[in-house]
Amino acid sequence: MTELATPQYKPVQETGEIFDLTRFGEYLQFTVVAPGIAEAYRPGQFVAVAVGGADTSMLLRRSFALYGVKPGGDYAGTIQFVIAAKGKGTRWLFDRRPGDSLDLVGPLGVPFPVPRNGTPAVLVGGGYGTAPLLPMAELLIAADSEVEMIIGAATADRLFGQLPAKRLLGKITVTTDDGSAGQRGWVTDPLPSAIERLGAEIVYACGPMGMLRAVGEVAKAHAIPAQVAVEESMACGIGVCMTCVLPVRGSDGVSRFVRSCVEGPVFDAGRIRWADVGSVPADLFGADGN
Amino acid sequence: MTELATPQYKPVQETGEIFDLTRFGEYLQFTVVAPGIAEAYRPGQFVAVAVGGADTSMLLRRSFALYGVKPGGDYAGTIQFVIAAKGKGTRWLFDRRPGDSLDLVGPLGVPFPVPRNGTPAVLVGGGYGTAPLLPMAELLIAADSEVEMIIGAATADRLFGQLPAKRLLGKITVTTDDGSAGQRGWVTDPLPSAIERLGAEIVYACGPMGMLRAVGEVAKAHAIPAQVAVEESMACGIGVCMTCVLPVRGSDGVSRFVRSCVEGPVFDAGRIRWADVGSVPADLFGADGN
Amino acid sequence: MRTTQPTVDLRTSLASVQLANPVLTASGCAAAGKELGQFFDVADLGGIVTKSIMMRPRSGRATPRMAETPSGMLNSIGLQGPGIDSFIANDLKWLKDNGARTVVSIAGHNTDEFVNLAKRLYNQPIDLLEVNISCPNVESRGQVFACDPLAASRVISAVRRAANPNVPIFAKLTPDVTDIAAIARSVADAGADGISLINTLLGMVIDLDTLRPALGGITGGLSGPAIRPVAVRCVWQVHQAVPHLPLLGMGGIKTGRDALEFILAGACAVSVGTAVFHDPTAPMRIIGELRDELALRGFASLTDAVGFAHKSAAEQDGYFAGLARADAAAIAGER
Amino acid sequence: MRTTQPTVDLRTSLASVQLANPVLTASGCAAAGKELGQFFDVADLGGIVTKSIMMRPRSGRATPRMAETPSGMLNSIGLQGPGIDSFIANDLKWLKDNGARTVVSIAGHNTDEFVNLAKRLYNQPIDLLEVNISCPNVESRGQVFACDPLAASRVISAVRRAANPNVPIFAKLTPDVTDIAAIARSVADAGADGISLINTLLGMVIDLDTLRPALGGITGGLSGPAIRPVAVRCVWQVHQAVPHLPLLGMGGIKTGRDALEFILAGACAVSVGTAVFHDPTAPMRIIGELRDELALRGFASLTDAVGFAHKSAAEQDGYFAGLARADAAAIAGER
Ligand SMILES: Cc1cc2nc3c(=O)[nH]c(=O)nc-3n(C[C@H](O)[C@H](O)[C@H](O)COP(=O)(O)OP(=O)(O)OC[C@H]3O[C@@H](n4cnc5c(N)ncnc54)[C@H](O)[C@@H]3O)c2cc1C
Ligand SMILES: Cc1cc2nc3c(=O)[nH]c(=O)nc-3n(C[C@H](O)[C@H](O)[C@H](O)COP(=O)(O)OP(=O)(O)OC[C@H]3O[C@@H](n4cnc5c(N)ncnc54)[C@H](O)[C@@H]3O)c2cc1C
Ligand SMILES: Cc1cc2nc3c(=O)[nH]c(=O)nc-3n(C[C@H](O)[C@H](O)[C@H](O)COP(=O)(O)O)c2cc1C
Ligand SMILES: Cc1cc2nc3c(=O)[nH]c(=O)nc-3n(C[C@H](O)[C@H](O)[C@H](O)COP(=O)(O)O)c2cc1C
Ligand code: FES
Ligand code: FES
Repeated sequence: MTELATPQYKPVQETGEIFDLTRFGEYLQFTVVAPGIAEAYRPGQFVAVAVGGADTSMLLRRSFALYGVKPGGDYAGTIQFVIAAKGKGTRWLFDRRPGDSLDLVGPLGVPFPVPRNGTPAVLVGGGYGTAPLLPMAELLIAADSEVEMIIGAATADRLFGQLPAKRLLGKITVTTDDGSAGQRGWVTDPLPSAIERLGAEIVYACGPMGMLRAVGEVAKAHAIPAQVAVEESMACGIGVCMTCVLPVRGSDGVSRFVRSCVEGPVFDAGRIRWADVGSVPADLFGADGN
Repeated sequence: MTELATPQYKPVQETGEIFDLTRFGEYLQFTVVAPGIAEAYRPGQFVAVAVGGADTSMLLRRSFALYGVKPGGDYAGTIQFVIAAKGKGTRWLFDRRPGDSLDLVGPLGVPFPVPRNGTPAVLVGGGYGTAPLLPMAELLIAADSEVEMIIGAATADRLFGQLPAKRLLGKITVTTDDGSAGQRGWVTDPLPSAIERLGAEIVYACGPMGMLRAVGEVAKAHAIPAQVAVEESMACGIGVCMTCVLPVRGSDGVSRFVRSCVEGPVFDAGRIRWADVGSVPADLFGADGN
Repeated sequence: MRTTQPTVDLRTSLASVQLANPVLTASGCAAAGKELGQFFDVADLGGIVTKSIMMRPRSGRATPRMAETPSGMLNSIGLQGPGIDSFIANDLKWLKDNGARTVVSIAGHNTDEFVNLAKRLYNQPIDLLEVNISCPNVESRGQVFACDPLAASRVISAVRRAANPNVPIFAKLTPDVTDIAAIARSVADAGADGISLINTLLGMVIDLDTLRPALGGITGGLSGPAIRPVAVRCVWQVHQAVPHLPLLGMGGIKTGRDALEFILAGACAVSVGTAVFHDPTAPMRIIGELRDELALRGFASLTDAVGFAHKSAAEQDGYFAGLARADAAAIAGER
Repeated sequence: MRTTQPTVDLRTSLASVQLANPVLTASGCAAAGKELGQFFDVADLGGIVTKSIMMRPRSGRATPRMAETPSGMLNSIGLQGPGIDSFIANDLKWLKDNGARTVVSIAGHNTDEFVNLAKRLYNQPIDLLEVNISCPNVESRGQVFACDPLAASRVISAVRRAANPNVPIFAKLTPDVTDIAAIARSVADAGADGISLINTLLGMVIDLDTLRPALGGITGGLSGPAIRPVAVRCVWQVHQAVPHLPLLGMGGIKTGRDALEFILAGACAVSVGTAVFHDPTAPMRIIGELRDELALRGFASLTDAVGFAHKSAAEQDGYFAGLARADAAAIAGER
């Protein structure tokens, strides 16, 4: 799915033609020609998409985790992402047709950190959160890691990536809240035994905030790090507006509001002050300057 | 083109499918399924079209003179109108495709008054202003009137309706400012001789304000009325907002700001105080109440 | 939050006036109801708010009178109208004949004119008086009553004394002030029975063809969804400042969801203005949409939702828990 | 109006500061330039206006910090920032190293803090000081300096005395006042070398899922094209009130046409804010679009267009006739 080019780090703005649209359950998978983004991409990064067309009342771009890219070659490079219909912007995206153009900025954010070769890893995806984990799984496998994957969702309809994950890994664990696919329950139920079975040294996760927090706790209980890709409301996606901040403990022990668009979206779960998201804890750097 | 049903007078709001789109020079002709509007229509009336789709930043409908209708029968009734690309809303309309839906309100405004049978009449259209005159010509012919038609525009590209007008009347007079089609000059150049040749008792006109004013003067010089369809900026089109007013002298001799959407768009040119459009003349009813 | 609630009681009141539902038109955006009567039965609305009327006939401003702006529009009508006598003889009669709840908006150049209007309407069949002390379109911008707590309260107390005591009066405020809560308190003290807000924001567009202001009146009033966040903020602040006064909220309402924002912020009812230009049936549509949105969230009645966003999360939970208990008791009682 | 004009002189000035072109970023919408430097060379802009900086590090408000609104957005960042020392060491250094014209925006809780900021910046390589006396996001809403002519002039005169005399200071005003011309006059009298306007409008959104205000800060600042008509009106009014003062105009500028509206209304230069979130290269694009729009209308230079909409039709015609005569003379001279 992805062959990594030398990362270029700089995001670009480009207009890309929609090459393909495919429905998976409740999701719509976009494949868009965007060679600049495809070339620079690394797993964990995201793309910001303008919605609504000319004369729209929707001013802000919508962010989507990159599911993978096909860098240029005989064909122009393409990128993929997967969306759920939520509000006005994603509904507009659901109405697009192949051949339509999209205005894109990417790749954005810091990618998943890559461990030394051979590090065993468990990947945990919730809903469309599985999408960015699949290219990461490929990358890990290419780097001789043993990889297990757990994917979950509320219902079978909201699972994403079951087939490509199986094709990649042979076998995966699936959970749904209602038992409509895989085992009934949460992704954190089978996580401890997966970590133990594999002797995993790292966990990667993407999904709803509550899930990421729980995954982080399981990882902590096993004394291994969890790298999680978060989803915060973002006005700019490029680091200039300060809307997307999370309270994160730095390596100096000091907690700060950090921008999840440029210092994330991937964070060490152990550093996020989950209980304080949505408030200003008194010991936060600069809290007394307010 | 149009068979007049008993007028229903009430405007309706309906969502119509675009049945056909045809380019003529700089214009785009819409044929839209809208049986409610088609049934009530009479020549001179217009339709107000929502533009931009859901989540657009364009709040106001755009008004277009009805070019004609095909009332229901074996097929659902359709309406036609012709647009020029001007600003954001009409550009959006130029991007529509057959099968797309339009949100319409109509028919709006008062139609052209119909003279007693057999009244000879000259019709004068400027640019897309010819469109509403063609169904009026048909109606007059059906009522045994002798009809001449003069159509003009700045350039040949901006003429509308030459062919259907010729088919209807056999022979028409065409003028363009630059002589790129028909005779060089304005529609008012051949108008006096047409009136005289025909012994016309009435003139109908639609086009830019300057042209309507000039047509009114020629008619006045021949001591006959000119019924003209004006184009004022309209926020609502249904008579509730008071944005579309013109200073018009009433039959009581008193001049008032009247709404061109519901008391027009068709006016007796002799009653419009052309020189005072865009100002508040001191003798206007209520001017001293400001 | 409860997920099913088959019926929601939409009744509300503006001071002593009971309304069947909380959706009215906005002054200047529905004339006197007749034209909208082509699209629906005006008696089905919460009420019709008429275009602000003055003592004498008034031509209003020169054209152009409007400009479209992003998610909004500017208007500079300048209160064109037929004068109070013609209004009573024609418009008011039509509204009564057609069974509409009628809110009459009045505007004046000075306190006396407001008072005279209130007197002329003393014995007329009207339900509520909206006192437009805030129209930013009138030439004497410096004189806008609602920009000055003193001038505002002077008009309101004079109108309250002159008007029929059985008819509540609502002061209509402009958002173009430094402190809308202060203005609200002053009109409350002066005897306003409620407050309508917001009127348009003062705005301007330059015509890039003529290189001059696009409107005949140079500046105009900005309305439509663009101003909704300002309007919701004003309703929120005024509800906090005078929690006992009923508020008629407006500014950019296009859907039932928009209307619900105003209700939750503290409005007892809403006016739908500019949206009517886009969709003549908008007020009727919004009644149904609002009912559905309330039902979806488990509200038993519209009045329960008024000001709900001011409650703490615990108070909010308490409300829904109480409803659930009542339901359980009712079911137990039926058994 | 002339139809062809190959080149337009885009140079402009903000008081004593010469700018290569009139397009700057807006405070809080470009951080300190570095991130936008990924998309274009910041030295090519008229200038970078930095996020308002305060003396001490500041965490800002709780999330959620933004809500999208029709043609606009609300933000409640609460002036998160690193404090002046870190700003000078890192951000200012980067801007200098990268050759950007630098406008530093300062904000304070009280006059002293503003003064101390001006002193800390006395010897720093900055081109202009923008004094943000108008941020409506700071908790003490009642205290917003720019809402009170006296408080506003006190800060401005103190900053003017404390700041390097070679650095012009611009007062940044809020539109949330009853009379912006009065505030403008008072800061002009207090020694402001120019005025930046407008800051955001105070607004609010209710979250229909939580039934509570959508923003952590409850209210927030409304920006984007939705507010453009209000911003153009403010620039127009302030240009009339203090015609000798240079204005930096902003509020909803997305295109060169939008920028031209502000120039014609009286701004010498413009800031592009929220549009950057949609299109990171917007400021660069707008420079080119503005040049084309000016050329299309026959302007010889940007400065000729400043305040042009205030001229009568006859004065406007006189300008273009003069240019035509000059051209004819030049052609005659060449022969
Ligand atoms: C880094 C990142 C990666 C993401 N990856 C994906 C993905 O792969 N697939 C997918 O379906 N969604 C993803 N999301 C969430 C997606 O951005 C939102 O669902 C989407 O913005 C909602 O837009 P809307 O117009 O449908 O909703 P609206 O409610 O109309 O949005 C209004 C505003 O709120 C913002 N917003 C609303 N919900 C969210 C949310 N959950 N997260 C962030 N911003 C939000 C929107 O961007 C917009 O600015 C991601 C978000 C982030 C920040
Ligand atoms: C009764 C009537 C009949 C009309 N018939 C036709 C027709 O048959 N064919 C046709 O091409 N055009 C017709 N017009 C003009 C047409 O409505 C405008 O060209 C159109 O509204 C411009 O919209 P826009 O979005 O392209 O321009 P924009 O500049 O984006 O429009 C901005 C606003 O100004 C209004 N506006 C701009 N120009 C005009 C104008 N010339 N007249 C009225 N409002 C305007 C728009 O409706 C809109 O509200 C008619 C107008 C009226 C009032
Ligand atoms: C064309 C027009 C005319 C208006 N006339 C009046 C008026 O006469 N009296 C008044 O109090 N408000 C008037 N308003 C303001 C509206 O009643 C309402 O307060 C404002 O437009 C905000 O609501 P909206 O965004 O739903 O239109 C007018 C608004 C518009 C658009
Ligand atoms: C996210 C955000 C943060 C802002 N922060 C500041 C700030 O720190 N200081 C300031 O003076 N203005 C600030 N503003 C206001 C802008 O500088 C500008 O005045 C306003 O947004 C209007 O312009 P716009 O519509 O182009 O964004 C901020 C605006 C936004 C959207
Ligand atoms: S979204 Fe703007 S800083 Fe992160
Ligand atoms: S357009 Fe509203 S009254 Fe005519």
